[in-house]
Amino acid sequence: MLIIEEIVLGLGVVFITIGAICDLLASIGLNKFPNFYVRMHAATIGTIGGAVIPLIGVGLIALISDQLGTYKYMVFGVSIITALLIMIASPTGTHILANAAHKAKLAPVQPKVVDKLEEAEEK
Amino acid sequence: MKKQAILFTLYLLAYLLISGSVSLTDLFFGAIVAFILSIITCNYLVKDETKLSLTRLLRLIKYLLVYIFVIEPRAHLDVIKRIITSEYKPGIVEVPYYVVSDYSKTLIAHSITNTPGTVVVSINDQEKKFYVHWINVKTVEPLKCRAYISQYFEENASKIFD
Amino acid sequence: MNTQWILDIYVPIISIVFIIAVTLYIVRVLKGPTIPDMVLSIDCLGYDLAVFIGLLSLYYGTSFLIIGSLMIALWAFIFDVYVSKYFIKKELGE
Amino acid sequence: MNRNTLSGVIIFVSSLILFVILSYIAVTGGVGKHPSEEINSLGQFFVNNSYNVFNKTFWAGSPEAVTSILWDYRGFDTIFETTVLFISIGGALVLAYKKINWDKLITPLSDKGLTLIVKTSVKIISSIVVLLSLNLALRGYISPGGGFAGGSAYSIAPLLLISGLSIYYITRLGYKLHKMINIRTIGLLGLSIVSLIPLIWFGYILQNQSKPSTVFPGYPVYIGPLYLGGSLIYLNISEFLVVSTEFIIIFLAMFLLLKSTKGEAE
Amino acid sequence: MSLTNILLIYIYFIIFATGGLAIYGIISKNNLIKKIIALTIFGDVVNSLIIFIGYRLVPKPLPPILPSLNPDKALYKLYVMSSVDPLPQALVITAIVINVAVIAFLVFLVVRIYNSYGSIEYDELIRIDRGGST
Amino acid sequence: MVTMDMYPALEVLLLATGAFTLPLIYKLFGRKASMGYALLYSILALILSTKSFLRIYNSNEVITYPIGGWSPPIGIVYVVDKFSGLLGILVSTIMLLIIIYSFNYIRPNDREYLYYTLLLTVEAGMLGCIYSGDAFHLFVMLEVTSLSAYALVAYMRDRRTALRASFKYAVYGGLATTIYFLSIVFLYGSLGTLTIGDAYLKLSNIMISGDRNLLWGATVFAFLSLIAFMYKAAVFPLHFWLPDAHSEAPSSVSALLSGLVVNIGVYGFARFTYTIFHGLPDKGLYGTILLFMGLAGAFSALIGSLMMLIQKDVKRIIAYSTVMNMGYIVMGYSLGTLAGIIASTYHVVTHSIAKSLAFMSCGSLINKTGSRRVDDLIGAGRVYKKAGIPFAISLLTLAGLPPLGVFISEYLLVGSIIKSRAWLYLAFFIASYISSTIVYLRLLYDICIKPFHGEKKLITGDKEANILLVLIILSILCIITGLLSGLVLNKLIIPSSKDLWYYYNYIKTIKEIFINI
Repeated sequence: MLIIEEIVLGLGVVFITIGAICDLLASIGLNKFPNFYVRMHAATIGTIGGAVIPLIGVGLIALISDQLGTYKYMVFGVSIITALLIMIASPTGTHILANAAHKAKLAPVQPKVVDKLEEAEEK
Repeated sequence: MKKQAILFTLYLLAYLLISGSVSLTDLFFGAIVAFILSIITCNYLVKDETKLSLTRLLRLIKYLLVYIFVIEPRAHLDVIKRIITSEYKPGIVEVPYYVVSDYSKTLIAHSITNTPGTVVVSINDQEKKFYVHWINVKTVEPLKCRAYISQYFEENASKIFD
Repeated sequence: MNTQWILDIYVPIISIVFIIAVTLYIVRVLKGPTIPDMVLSIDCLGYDLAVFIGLLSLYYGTSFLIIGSLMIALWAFIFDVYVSKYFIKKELGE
Repeated sequence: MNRNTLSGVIIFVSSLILFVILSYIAVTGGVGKHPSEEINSLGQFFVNNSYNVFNKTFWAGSPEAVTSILWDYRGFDTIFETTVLFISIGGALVLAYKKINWDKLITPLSDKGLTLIVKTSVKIISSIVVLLSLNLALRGYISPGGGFAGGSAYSIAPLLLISGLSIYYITRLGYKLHKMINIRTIGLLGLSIVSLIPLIWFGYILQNQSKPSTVFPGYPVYIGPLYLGGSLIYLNISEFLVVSTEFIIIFLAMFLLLKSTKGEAE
Repeated sequence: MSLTNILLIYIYFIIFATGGLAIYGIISKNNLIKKIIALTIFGDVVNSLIIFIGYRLVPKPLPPILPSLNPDKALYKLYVMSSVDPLPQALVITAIVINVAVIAFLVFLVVRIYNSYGSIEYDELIRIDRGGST
Repeated sequence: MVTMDMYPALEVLLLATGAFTLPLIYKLFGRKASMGYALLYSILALILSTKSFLRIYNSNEVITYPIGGWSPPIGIVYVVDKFSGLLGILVSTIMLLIIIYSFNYIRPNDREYLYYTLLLTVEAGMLGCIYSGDAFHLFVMLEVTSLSAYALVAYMRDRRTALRASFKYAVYGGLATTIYFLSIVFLYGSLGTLTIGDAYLKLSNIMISGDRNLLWGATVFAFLSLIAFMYKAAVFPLHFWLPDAHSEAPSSVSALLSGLVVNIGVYGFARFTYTIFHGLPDKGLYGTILLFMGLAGAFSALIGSLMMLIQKDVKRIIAYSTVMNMGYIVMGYSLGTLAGIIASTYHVVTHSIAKSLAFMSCGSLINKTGSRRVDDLIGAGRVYKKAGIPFAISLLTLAGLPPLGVFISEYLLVGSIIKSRAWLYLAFFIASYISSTIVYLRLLYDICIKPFHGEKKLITGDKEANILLVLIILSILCIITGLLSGLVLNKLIIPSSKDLWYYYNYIKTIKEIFINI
């Protein structure tokens, strides 16, 4: 067992563990926070910390796995691509959802300190 | 021509990553697919090919590394703390920006949204400002908000894409 | 390197955490109270499932499940965009 | 209790009884001992032979057993499955077809669609989707996927563009109804031609690899170093063309249907 | 009765109960869209049933794809012994496409019906036809 | 291996190819060319099906063609015996006539090419159903047929009742075909095969192994598949879609649906009953299946004929008459005797011809007067003789007037019912026969004998040569099947029925090319 493989495996395991913890915390936050807009921040933890990071971990572990045979590069490649895709897709999704919710007034913004967007729209 | 070549390389790389092999068959089909796609999408994805350069790519990679390993963890820890303590001061603030190209705007917006604690709710292209939902409103002054939220992103984005 | 035995132990344990998270997301989906909340948690659920499929493909040692994770991530994104589009159009009265 | 509720209750109870009976029969072994450690002998045959390099009598030249069933062992089913989709589009066009002046509609582009951030991301993601779909279609005989999966994945790209930008944008990109119909015809003809070519060499309809009783040498599995998997790749590409264009036709026709009958009676 | 058997009974029962509900939905729901949704569910029920039949009860079942283009005997044997049944999957792909085609046509029909009747409740349609007025 | 064995499969594939390319032909060469193209393919289909029938007829053996060279049970096999061959000829002949009829009947507009595309696919689907020797392939072809039929019913999209009828037909049709797929699940689970001939062998093996559980699975397969075929054949209680769909479609499509598409359900029922379920070891169970279908057929005949009495719309009357005749046919097939099969097979043929003639001629009359109500059509047949006389012939045929086709088949049916001492069926038959004859004769009197009161809207011109040709051919066929019934019976019907009844031939041929896996 090469030392570099051990490092990669350890890194992968750590990444996946971080992902699991982030997911757990995000789901707690999603239940705990008062309104949609604040929950979005918890959801961001769930997607970046809870999906991108562990997917990179999966890719790293796949790279040194024997079981996958020659197809291990496929798992690596697709998980990296998926991670990148989520990096682009998830903020877009959150943004457009927030946009729609605010425009169509689907969710209350309360509690809030300030709402500049509403002020701008009222003008 | 340059943009085609760069897109071709990117597509071929992605094709091989998804296939997970570099056998001759995959190289052959990957090259065909990448060639066709690069011809079709070059005008649709790249507006100004003089901006494509290696330094910009290196900057992008550096930025991504810093973003993932420094900024993200900090923001994550901050919001995790808020989840546990239930301590928040949410609000939507204005954040002005000064970049020009679509890609840099998108990069900034994504960077803001991807850091937990800030989400871009809307963008006003005429007045050049984002409306950002911030979990902990420290100030409502637009310029100070920019300093807190998007200063670093914008500096990098203008270097990468503008 | 034979890492399979590590995965055989590690994946079931870590799966428990993921399943708890999924359960809590589902609680939010069912509780609502507004539609954006539901969509947001379904999103998280989708990205979570993508990771879960990745883990499963490591566990079973087959590469053919992983495309599913890409598809699910894509699906969650499309879901977002379409729901938002629907609400925005409704708001514009189009 | 009025008549509707009564009949509803009767239907509910009878369908439930029917399915309790069915599940009882299934549980007691009406569908064989499934699941068990053994699979059906017919299924086992396909597993054994689809890429049996040790004995090529029954092989299909593809390690992907599902694709080899779809396009080789039971290829006729798949061709007519494509026909079903074709008919469905025909029915949709019967209901929706109306000439529309696209050029008139293209002008107001900037106001349509979602915010700028979404537009840019959608452009990038849709090009990734196209790449992925082509990968699925072209590698359908090696890994999961195939023409249908690839084609339906491809259709996500215009779907995203429609939502993120607008339908006018994709028509400006070249997704026009008649063009799509023409490309679809190419794909469909591809299916027919690939299945008819063996007849020239006195083979069977839709024959893929050589058989003892015919002189047809079979579609090449390898050309030089390239692994092609017999006729599967041609069929997959044709099916990809057909399915992707048909989904786009569905979107465009739905748009036409919604637009054409809004307010104006024919 | 082992856990596997209980699970088996549970799965069969759930599948068929959903099927029964779907048939009920197709026949007695009044809303055309709901009918279509019930039809989709019924199709999915049958598909999952046949996929379930093709499952193989071994510790780590494989998808029916040989993981290498140049297999040695050992790998080939492992694959033959632990791959699930590919035929149901092929049948299901065909059936799914057919379902998609039927559903697409039905959706077009419903949009058209809504445009010309102004309603998608089946009773309402019959009432409008009998009344003769729009 | 270009032998005549491949003609059935080639025919189906070519028809599909024709449908695939027809939109392109329309785009490139216009409307006339696309119509000619459709005609070309239907003529080709007629030639191929006739040739393959002649081949079976002369060599007196069942022809099989494994698609892609995969013998059963691995791949799909096309098996054509005389029964399938006869139905194939019937389908391709009437389709050709319908296509010729449509040239003048369907108004030119921008979606006309879709109509011909759908006609070609519906023909491909029906021929595929008839020739296929594989239960799952039958499912696919059933769906090809049905989906084209749904779309054709909705062709007159500006009439909203057509849309509603199409929806009703389609949503329950989708349910029926999915139930058929469910039955295939049970077939695959219990017998482990998809080929029809092989299913018989496996079913017989169950008796040897004595596995009751698998037998139950096979029983579920039998009943579920029969339910699906009952829907397709519009047998009571699953006939509710037919009157709406058949009366709202354009008349040429009504002729297609009533004359041919319902026969697919009957074919499936006959094929499965006499080829697969004969292998059911439990003779009581086999009898139950026959009784189940027979009762359904008897009620279908009665309900259909009673509903005919109260209709005011001429197309609805003819549509309900289809329900009644399907009841007769199913009754005949479920007697379980050779005589019943002969009678029913003959009735399939005569009914198809007469029903297509009825719908097409009444379609022409409706086109002239612009209404489908019997009250508005009074005397129309007397004025427009070119359509009126064929309509009268078709009504007389359907009513069972002695020298005409349906009389012979109904006579045979009564004979076979009496021979097998099924007095209940006889009672149902007589009741429905009487009430339906009243309706036919009243309709004949109203439309073709009473004087015309309305004003002449259109003058029959030379443009309608096609329509006239088709009506004349069909009328002649009606008369031939009656007058030359001895010849037709001896040469065509009895050999085909024997092929269905003595199924060993079919099984033996499958066994010859069978691969042991």
